[in-house]
Amino acid sequence: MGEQFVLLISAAIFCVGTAGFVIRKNPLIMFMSVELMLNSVNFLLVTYSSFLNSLDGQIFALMIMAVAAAEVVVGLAIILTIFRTRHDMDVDHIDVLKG
Amino acid sequence: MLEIATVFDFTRDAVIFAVGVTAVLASLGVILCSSPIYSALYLIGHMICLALLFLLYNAEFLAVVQIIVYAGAVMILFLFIIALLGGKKEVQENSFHRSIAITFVFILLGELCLSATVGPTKQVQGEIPADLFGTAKAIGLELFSKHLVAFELASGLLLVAAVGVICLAKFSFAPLRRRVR
Amino acid sequence: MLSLIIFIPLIAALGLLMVSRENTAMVKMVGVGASGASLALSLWLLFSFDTANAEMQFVQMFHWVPALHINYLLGVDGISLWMVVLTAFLGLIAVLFSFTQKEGLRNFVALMLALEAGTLGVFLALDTILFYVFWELMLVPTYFLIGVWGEGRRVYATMKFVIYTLAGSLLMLVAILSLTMVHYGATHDVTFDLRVLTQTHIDPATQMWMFFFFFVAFAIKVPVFPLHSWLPHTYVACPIPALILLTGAMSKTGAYGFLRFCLPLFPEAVESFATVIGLLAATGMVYGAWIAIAQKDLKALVAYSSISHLGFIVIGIFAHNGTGIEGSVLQMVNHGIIASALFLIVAFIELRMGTRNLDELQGLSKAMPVLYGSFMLITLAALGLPGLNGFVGEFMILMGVWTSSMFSGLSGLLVLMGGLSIVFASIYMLYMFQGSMQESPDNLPDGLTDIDRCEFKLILPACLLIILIGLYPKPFIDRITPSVDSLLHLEKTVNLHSGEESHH
Amino acid sequence: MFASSWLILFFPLLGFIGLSWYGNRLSKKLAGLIGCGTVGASFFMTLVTLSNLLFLPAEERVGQVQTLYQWMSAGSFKLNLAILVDPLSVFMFLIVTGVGFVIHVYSVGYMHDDPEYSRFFSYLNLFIFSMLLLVAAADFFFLIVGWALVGLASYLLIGFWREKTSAVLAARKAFVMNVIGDVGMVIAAFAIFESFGTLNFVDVFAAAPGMFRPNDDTVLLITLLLLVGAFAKSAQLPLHTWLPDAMEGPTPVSALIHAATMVTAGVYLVARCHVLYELAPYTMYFIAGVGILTAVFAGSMALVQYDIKRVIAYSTMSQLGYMFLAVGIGVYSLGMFHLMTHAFFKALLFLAAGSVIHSLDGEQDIRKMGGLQRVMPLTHATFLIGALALAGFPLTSGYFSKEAIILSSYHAEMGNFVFWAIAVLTAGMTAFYIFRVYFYTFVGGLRSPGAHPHESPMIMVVPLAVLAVLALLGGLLGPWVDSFLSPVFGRVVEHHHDGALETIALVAGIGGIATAGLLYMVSKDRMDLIKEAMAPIYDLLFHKYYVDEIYDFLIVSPTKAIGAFLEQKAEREGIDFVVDEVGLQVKEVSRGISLWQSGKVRTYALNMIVGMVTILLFVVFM
Repeated sequence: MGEQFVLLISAAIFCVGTAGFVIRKNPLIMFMSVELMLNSVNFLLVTYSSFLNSLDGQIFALMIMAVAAAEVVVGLAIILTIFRTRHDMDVDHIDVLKG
Repeated sequence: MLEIATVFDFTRDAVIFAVGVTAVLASLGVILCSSPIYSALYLIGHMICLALLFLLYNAEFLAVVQIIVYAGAVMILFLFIIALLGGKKEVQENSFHRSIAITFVFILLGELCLSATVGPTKQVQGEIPADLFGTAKAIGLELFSKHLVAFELASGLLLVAAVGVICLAKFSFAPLRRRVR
Repeated sequence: MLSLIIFIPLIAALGLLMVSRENTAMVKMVGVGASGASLALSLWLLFSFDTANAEMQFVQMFHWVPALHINYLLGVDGISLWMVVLTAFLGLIAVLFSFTQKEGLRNFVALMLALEAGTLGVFLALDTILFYVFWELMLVPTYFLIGVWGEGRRVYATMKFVIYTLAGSLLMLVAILSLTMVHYGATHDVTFDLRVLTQTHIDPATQMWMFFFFFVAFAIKVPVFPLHSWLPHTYVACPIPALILLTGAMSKTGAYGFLRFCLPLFPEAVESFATVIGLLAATGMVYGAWIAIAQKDLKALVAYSSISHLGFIVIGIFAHNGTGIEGSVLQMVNHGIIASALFLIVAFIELRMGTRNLDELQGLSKAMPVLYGSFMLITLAALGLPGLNGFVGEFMILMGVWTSSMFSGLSGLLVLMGGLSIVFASIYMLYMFQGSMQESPDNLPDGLTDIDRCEFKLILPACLLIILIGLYPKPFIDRITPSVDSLLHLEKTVNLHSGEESHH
Repeated sequence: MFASSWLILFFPLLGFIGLSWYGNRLSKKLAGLIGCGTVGASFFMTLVTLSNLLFLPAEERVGQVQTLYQWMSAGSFKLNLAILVDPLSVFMFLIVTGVGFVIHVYSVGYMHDDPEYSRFFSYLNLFIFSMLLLVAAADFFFLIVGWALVGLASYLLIGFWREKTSAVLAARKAFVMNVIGDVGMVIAAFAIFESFGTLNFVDVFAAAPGMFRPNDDTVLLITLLLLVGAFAKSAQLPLHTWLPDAMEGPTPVSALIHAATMVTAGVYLVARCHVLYELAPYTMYFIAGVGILTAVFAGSMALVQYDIKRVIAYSTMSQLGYMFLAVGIGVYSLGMFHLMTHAFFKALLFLAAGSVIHSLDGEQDIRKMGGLQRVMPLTHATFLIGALALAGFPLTSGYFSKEAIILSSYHAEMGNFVFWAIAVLTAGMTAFYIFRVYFYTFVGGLRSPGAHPHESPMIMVVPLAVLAVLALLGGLLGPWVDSFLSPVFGRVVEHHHDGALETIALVAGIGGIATAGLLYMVSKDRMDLIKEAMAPIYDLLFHKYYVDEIYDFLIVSPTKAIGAFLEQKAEREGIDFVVDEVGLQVKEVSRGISLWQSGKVRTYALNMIVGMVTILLFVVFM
């Protein structure tokens, strides 16, 4: 399949991730949506690395994975901590930064 | 590889198409399920699809990493947390916010698709031998020569993340109170 | 040499932070040593200064940011010479007087030294960026000096002062950068060297807004009439030692900026704005004096009188002729001496009586004859008595205004306003002097003592200078004259043609 | 030849510095000696200079400028510290140092009990120095310097008793009034510099006739501005209110400054600048008019006052009016002559009054005096001589000078009948009020039972005697003054003889004396009747035409009120408020913006998406 298809798939996954992040209230699912977005970008990087015959894309994807892993770990820990203190899983209720 | 993109190969295209569509559907599953546990399972499916796609696009090493890191480590972590916090179903209401969000996401999708049709990108001649492309060796060579600093930084990042998590999880916090003006 | 004058106090300020808080003897020694060394060097500068030479002297240059051609460039001419000497002189007095500070002496002295260094830097810098750096450097110590050691509504005053000054100086930064851009457009040569930039031809429309930006920055610092509202609050809140530097030296940076930047860089703009500025300055003169009449707080009274006197300096500068500008420079020195001496006296009175309110003071002369004498001398100088220094400056300024061609027929009015403010000056200064010193001494507290030897030594140099400048101003003015002449006859030679071509 | 003339100024300055620095450590005797000695030395130097000048032929006696050093040079403005020695300045030197010396000697006795004896003498010396600087100045700048310094000395001496509130207020009033005059002079100096490019008397007066036509705007402006200073210093209308109040100072001060020397500076100034004034005949008329008005105005106020010093002070104003009348109608040397005789007899009157006050322990109200001729015969005699001279009694000095002015006010080129009539009226008033004081004070019985009047010590009486001799015989110097000053004024005053006018003036003077004698000696009960009959006028005069109240109402109170108003409304609620409000509004707006910070993660995300979509719209479609 060509570049068009890859781009479409990637865009679709990215938009699904975005939509998930915005409409869901469960922080875990929001996190998963972020993973979706990251993965869509990873996918694009990998395919284009293949199209362009350059490994830079893959290296980049690898880095993203590393960052994503770190992010997930920290993020989940934060969610855990918040839950421990507030006993509430609705992100809309967590608005301490309100101006 | 260049030939792969140009030579017509029906079987491979069909597989890519099928796996790609499955990945999209799985991702839809992630966000539409009301229970986090199902979402997590759909996400695992999505990850595997992507790993397959990686394989199909000559990225064996990344495919493996995808399975191990994402579908393995990360998702297991998710499942643990879900198990810990309880997979409560959330109540979805059709709010103004929701409709706006969906509208904008669709516009975004449209725009992305439009930008995908902008035209052929300029091709760059790679310098890696074809037979080595995407293998762990190639990645390794690349990673430990050209991107050494980034690699080390990534390792530092992971270390920091590990320390941070320990800090976050170990100490208990007083309940947060609303800021008083 | 010039670097030493600036950096001895600055390094001493940093060094003081390593001295133990309790070691006041050491703190005093370092403070006096640094400001004294600075004064000694500036006096040496004064005597080795070539009077006939109008160029910048003792120029020092290092590359600072070579990529942008920003240089560390110092120099001194007849105008800045006196400002440097004045600042160093007041610096020593202020540091000496700050030893009366009870709390946080070490930090106080360090900040005073930093303030002195910043002010000296402003007067010596010839590179616009360096000038800007020192300009902002003055602000930081002032912020802490007022905010931490101040009195009354000190936080409000500090905020007001800092925001006011910053607003002006940011405008100035914009103008500084665009000035270099204009020069670059004409010569394809990046420079922040003021001596080069003054030669650049700038087309009049550009001059207008650049002048306006510079003007606002300096006018706030002076301050010129409608921009003065930070001054009373700040002066009333400011601890007196810092106030000596603030009023004596720092308020002169604005006027110095007019001379160093506005006049040589934007002659056309100066010409078209001079009438307005003259009116503003004259209004400020009368306004400040008029409000001073209604004051009861000695510090506030001197603060408002400063607004009035600084108006004289500004109007003299914008008279744009030799007499006026030289009078202004001389008056800057005079006001530095007089105002700081007045504040010293206010401090002496407050130390003894615990109040600065005129209604509660009466008949102090009985117990304090020495203070009475010096207070009288300084009062007379402040109200411009001929034969003392204040009159020389004011006479020359008003003479410059009268003969100036800048004020489009309003010279007479401006001089009349100046005359009115002199009359008012005599009223409020006599209110202040007679109200506190004379009349019945019946209600004096027991054990009231005259100023001691140390305090007398602080005030004595000011008294001597007041008389000296009044009797023989020639040596002071002689050093100013060549620089002012060259300032007035500056020619815009750099790329006049390319400047014109750009219109086509 | 006149190189040593500097010493005239130098001695009093030395005395001032020495006394003010070491004053407290000196014994009273030494301080008095220094105070008098310096002025005496100065007087001696004046005599030397005078003899030098008299040795010169008359046509060479013009404008010898002695330069000390270059004072400054700024732009086109160059100035030397220099003195001008010519007949006019030497004439003034003579009066200042001569009368000054006598009064110094008198002060030794008068101030003997004052704790701040040496401070008094240091101020007196400062005054002498400043006055000498004023008359010696060779240019307008140092004229102004001297002008302001005598103002300062006057301020210091009026407020000498600094613990007395009224003295402090009077000093402040005098100073502020004089500053107003100074400002006028300063502006005049600017105008002169603008027209002539120099401030030198010699150069200005040489260039002026060729530069202006009569009554040019500029020359009118210059002369009028100079007049502001002259009127303020010489207490002419409307700047006169400080002079009566200035009597708060010690009496020798009143004699020296507010009668004999400083207040005549205005006359000196007009005489000095006569070249300019002759180019401005309008201003001359103005001067003469203001002079004669002040004369009658002050004379009428003096009619009803009870403070002995105030009566003499108003009399001073009135006599200064005569002098201005004289210089206003162009008979300068007559003005200077009257200045001289006035210095003699007015100083005498003040000192005699001081002697009375001294012996009555500070009592100044003439209603509480009386019958002093018996206990103070010498003071009485000298006062009588002074009063006769002031009243213009024939053959006293005042007779010669005043009569000449009154005559000239009709006969001179610019004179007219109105001037003459008012001058005669004033002469009558003068005679009346001074003899009213005389009769109150010296004749009749003692009206203050508690007091023990006694004759003053010799050190006070001898100066009185010296001045009495001068007041009696000074009139003989008239022709000499005229010819001595003629090189300066360029001409000799022509003498008129008009029997009728002279007689009328004489009769007015003697009639005034007679009326006073009649009212206060012979029929005291009529006085109350007259008082009642003329009650409104009496009130008006007694309250000094309410000028102080009018000034207070029109100028002083509004000034203070506007000051307070500006502080409250313009400063606090105007500029300050606006500035603060800018800050507060910024704060308010930012608080409003901060509400966008909802704290909801999903809203932030949505905002990001909206932003991204918008940016992509640009990227894709543009």
